[in-house]
Amino acid sequence: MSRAEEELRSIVRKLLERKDVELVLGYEYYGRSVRPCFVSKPEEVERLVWNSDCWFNLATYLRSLRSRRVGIVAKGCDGRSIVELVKENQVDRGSIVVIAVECNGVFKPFKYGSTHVGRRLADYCRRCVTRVSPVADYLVKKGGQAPEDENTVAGDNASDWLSLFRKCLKCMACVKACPLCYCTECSIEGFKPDLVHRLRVPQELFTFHLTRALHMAGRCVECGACESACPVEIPLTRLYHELNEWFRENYGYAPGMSLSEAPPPLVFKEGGED
Amino acid sequence: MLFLDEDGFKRLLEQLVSNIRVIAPVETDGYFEFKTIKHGGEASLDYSNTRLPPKRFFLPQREVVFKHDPKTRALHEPMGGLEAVLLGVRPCDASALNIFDSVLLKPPNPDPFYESRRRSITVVSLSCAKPREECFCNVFEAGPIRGSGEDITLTRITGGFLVEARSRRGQSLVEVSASLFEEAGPEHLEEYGELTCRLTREMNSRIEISRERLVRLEATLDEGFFQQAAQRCVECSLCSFTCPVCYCFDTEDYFEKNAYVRTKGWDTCASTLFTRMASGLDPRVSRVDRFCHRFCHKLSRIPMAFNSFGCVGCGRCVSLCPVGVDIREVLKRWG
Amino acid sequence: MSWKPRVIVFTCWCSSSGVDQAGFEGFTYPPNVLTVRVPCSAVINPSLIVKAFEKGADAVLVTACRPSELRRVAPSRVTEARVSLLRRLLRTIGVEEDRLRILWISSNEGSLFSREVSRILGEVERLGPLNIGGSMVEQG
Amino acid sequence: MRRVTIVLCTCYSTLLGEIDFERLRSFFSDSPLVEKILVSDRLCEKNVFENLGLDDDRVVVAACSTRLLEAVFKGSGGFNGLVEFVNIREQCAKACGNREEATWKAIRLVKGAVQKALHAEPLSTEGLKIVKEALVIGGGIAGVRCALDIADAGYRVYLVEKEPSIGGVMAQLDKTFPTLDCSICIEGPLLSEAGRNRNITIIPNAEVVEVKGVVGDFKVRIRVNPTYVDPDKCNGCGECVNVCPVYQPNKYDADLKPVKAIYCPFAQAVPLKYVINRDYCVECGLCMKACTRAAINLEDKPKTVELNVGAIVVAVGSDLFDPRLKPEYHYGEYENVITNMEFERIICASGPTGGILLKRDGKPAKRVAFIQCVGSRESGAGIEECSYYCCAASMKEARLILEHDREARVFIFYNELRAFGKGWEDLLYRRCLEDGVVFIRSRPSEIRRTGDGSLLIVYEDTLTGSRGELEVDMVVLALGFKPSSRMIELAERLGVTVDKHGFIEEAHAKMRPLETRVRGIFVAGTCHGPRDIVESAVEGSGAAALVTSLFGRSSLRLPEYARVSLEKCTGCGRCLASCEYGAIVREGDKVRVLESVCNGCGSCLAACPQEAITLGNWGLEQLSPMVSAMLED
Repeated sequence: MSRAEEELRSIVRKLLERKDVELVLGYEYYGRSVRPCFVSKPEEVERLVWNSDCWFNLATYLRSLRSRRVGIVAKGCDGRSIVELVKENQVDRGSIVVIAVECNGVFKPFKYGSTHVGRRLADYCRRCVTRVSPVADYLVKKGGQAPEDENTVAGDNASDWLSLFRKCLKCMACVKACPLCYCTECSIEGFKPDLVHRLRVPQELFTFHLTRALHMAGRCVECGACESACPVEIPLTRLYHELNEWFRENYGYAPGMSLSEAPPPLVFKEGGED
Repeated sequence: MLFLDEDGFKRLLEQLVSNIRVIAPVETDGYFEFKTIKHGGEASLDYSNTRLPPKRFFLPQREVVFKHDPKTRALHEPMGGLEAVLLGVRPCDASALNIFDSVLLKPPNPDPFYESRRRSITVVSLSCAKPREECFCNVFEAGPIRGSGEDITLTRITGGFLVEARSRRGQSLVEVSASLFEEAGPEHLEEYGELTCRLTREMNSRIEISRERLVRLEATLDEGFFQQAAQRCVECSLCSFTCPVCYCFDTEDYFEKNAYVRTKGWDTCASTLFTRMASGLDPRVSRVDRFCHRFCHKLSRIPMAFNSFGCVGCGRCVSLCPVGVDIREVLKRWG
Repeated sequence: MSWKPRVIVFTCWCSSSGVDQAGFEGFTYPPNVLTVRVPCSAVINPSLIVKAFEKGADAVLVTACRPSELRRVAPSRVTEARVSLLRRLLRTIGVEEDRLRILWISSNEGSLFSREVSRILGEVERLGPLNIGGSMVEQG
Repeated sequence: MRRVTIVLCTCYSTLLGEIDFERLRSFFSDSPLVEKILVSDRLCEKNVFENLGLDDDRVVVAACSTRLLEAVFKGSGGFNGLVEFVNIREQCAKACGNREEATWKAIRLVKGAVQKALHAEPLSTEGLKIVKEALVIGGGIAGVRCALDIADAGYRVYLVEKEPSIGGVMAQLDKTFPTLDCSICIEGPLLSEAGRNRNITIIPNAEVVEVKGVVGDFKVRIRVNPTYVDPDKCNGCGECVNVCPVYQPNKYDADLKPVKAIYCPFAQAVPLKYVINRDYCVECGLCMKACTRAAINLEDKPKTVELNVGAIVVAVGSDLFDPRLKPEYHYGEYENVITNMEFERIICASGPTGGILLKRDGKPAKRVAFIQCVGSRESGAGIEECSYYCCAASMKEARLILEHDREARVFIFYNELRAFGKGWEDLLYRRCLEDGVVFIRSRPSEIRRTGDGSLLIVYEDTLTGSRGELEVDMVVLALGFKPSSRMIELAERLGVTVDKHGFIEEAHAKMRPLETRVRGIFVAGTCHGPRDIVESAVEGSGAAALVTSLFGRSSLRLPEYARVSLEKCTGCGRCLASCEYGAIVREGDKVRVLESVCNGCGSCLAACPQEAITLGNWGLEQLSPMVSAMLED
């Protein structure tokens, strides 16, 4: 158990004992991997872990727990998604307690049938801009060890996006793992066939992925949950990152960095580019 | 039992490739995927398992059921599959085909699309030598050596493969190239016996359950357990899409290019759209309901209706689930 | 018949009059330039443009009111930003961004419309067919 | 099942040579989506379409320019949104090189339109109700003129004024330019006419606190501040004033001549009722004893009035620049540096000095200088724009000085002299030159005080480049307009926008100059920028015309506006940033479209990730199948 974990557990124990929160979203071991867990009793805090396998963004659960007081263990990017959720009126900042954990990056999760040996730092972590959540009620410093990246080559540089899209099963894992995808009737899942039919795979995968990219533009906090959840490992975060870059270049705006920073109005000030 | 040495195997592969479409695991981007190969060398048999099961060769993700042209009043029913050999399927994935057979070919209304594909594809399985960590095929007798849906089972032993024809179609494939095979010798059979023993022991030490008890899952449902576990589930439906057994489908009709088209494609019980009816009513309205359903269906309802479990223990859902939902926890608790 | 690019043109209410004028004044352009009239360019969902590409468009043009013609309030500036964002997305995924253009066409600029369309068609012809639909279903 | 009727128009057979109508017809004749195909040769003529009997059908009309044809259709009323137009003339026949190509294109265009018509939803043809009563906010000349014109057309008007009397700035002026008419003498009759008019209800001492609803049906809440005198009982006899022991500065007289704590703002006030300023009242109760009608009630409380009106005219006027913000002129410190409003009261025969131009020490002012553009045409403390009225006002005031005293010397420090109005050149500028008014092109840098108390203006003449100093007895500062300090608050309540200075913004500066972004809310007078009396009156009448033309309609249909499905809306607010008109607001955890503000551009539709917003038939639901069908082979 690392010092960070010890600190984390003591914070959570205190929160639960004082009944500041009803439950805390954290991570636990199962087998050799890590998964989300919901801790609601002080005696359960021993389950909590914090390491570089904690790639899942727990903020995804916040919206379904809207009516409750919840504590959440948040990496830098998770914190950014909390900021976006608050800005978009989806969660009440007052009802969540953010336990920020300093993050050094997470590993790509091991996928079924992969021939890769050794752990790899997730590509999106190489582009990380905040190792600590921009919103925090508690801060756990030096969270985890710096991941030993056994693959020094930066990410996959696949550029044939069309063939990447073609691999897609349209299983919706990217959408469901995303903390910022919370539409009641997802327009690309097929509730209405206006853009994407429910079953037309692979014909409509182009529209599927581009629409999702457009919907994430200027909102994606690049937590990589979609990419890590994807069973066929489409590097979605890289796509959304490009669109965020567009926002940065045109408006100097990055999502999730501050609660007071409203998303820019979608206009060019004078004349625009060309 | 026959024996096929390394060289014979290569020759067999070349023969097959030149005569018929051969689909075999090919390594791409760090994974193995089933692909049509042009020459024997493309196939790699040194894999734990393919990332995705070979389900799509039997049940494509989307297929046209019929097209109706109102002008000519003609009905087109695309039918028939290309003759092919699917080589290197793991026993668990091959066993899934057995489940498909009992569900989809059940009289009086067998699925003609599945039937024609199943008939045209010869399945050659390859036993596991090193089961993956998340594998639990032993629970459903779907491996690691022999599955239940294949035409031929290959087992790698020293110097080559043990070949067991499991069906008439498998038998005839062997007969076509009979000269390449030889009768397995006692040393081969001994090695095979040892391998079977060792792997069964290894697998059983991980997890061993009572299948009779498991079937009663739905009747003895412990809501508390599922409520806890469902809390974690984000309903991404990745488990259904990567499952070799999940065969649930939906149909969709539309008008395109002056014809009405009915298509059929994979659906998933994790989606809120799965049970929603035209009236808007959804009998499975909560996440826990949908979550429970997946397990009850696989472990209770399919076995009661079709006498085989809806799971083959390949471990894909366990490994790929982004939030660590683990069917083995259900097995251990109820089995 | 040799391949000719298929182009969808989304025209706003005002620029649709400009397109009318082009025809009225006898400026011709290839028939595979198909116009879709919308009340204001801002109603054009970027996903609709994506859909047009998926369905076989080789290029998509959006004609809109020049923002300076309007006052402080100019929905076409929103369109301009959306088009710019989508161009960036297209570039990222390896589709030539010049297949998507926004043109400032006011209601009396018929000649400008046909001139620009001819020019862009030339460029798209050089880029060749896009065939998104085909490349998505192609089997590996 | 939904089917579409296709109506083809050959445009008086002129298109027959350019498009193969037979092929067009046969292409669609077997389609299961098409009910029937009709061909006309003159669809644009009166009643031709109506006689086809396609009232509730889904129809695709392939004919000439949509712009022309749609106008014909919409003009006939009852446009239900199920008719889809295709321009096969300008955008097809005329734009294609040959008949083959034109026919090919026409098929594609019609194919798209068929899909759009199939997916269209009928639009509501229900009209809004119109409450034929108006609210005019502000009882200055613009508001009064407006109220009178609406009332004369036969509609009820509520005229809300924050002061005890209507009249506004004009009531304070001595003379009006360029004719030098007595200001109150020409405004007074108008005020009393407004007071007498049975259709006008004047609500003084009041302000608008809440506005809800849409054009034709606004619900307005008004707070009436207590005056401590019951207006229904007060007959304006003035007995109370005689006994009141306390004095207060009088705003009407530019604080130059005090009045009692119970007072009537000015002699011509409408309504002529007395009011008490509780800031000064000592509650001695003498007035209560003096009042024979027991009208005085020191316990008076604010009241709320609820109004239901169909239209609102904002004519709240504006403020003047605060000269203290230009310390170099020492206003408030040097007592003979005065504002032009103060000057108006001093020179007025009914004013504090009885119309004699006296300095504070009681001696006559013989040398008077005007400084123009104080707080206007400069960035910084004031606003950059010209204040419109002040060149003329200062020249008028110069003439007034010389009319009172032929010996006086008048200097006007100007930047550009703007005498553009009717009669300004002749009656103001030429007369001033003839009368010996000295015009100096300069913005003086400083006013100093000499030992004997007279004022020294330090300036640089920008025509000659020479520096100079000018000694005068009195300096009048011509103040620029500035938006009223409460304008932003009011604008927010009304839902209208203000420009960068804080003046109300028009719907279109040139083409819709008296409308705001909110339909049914109009604007008149200086609240949307500097103006003079003439223009304010013109605008009052103009706004009245807009109100009466609205009231003249039998029913009202808003242009298509965006509608939010509350069921689907997650309240994420992505539409907010996309709306250029600010027509979307948060309401609870959802959003709401302000239907009278929405312009129907549809930007929000494209911003909403899950089609929770619809606008007519312009959603993805219609456009996506349309585009797909057009691109089909």
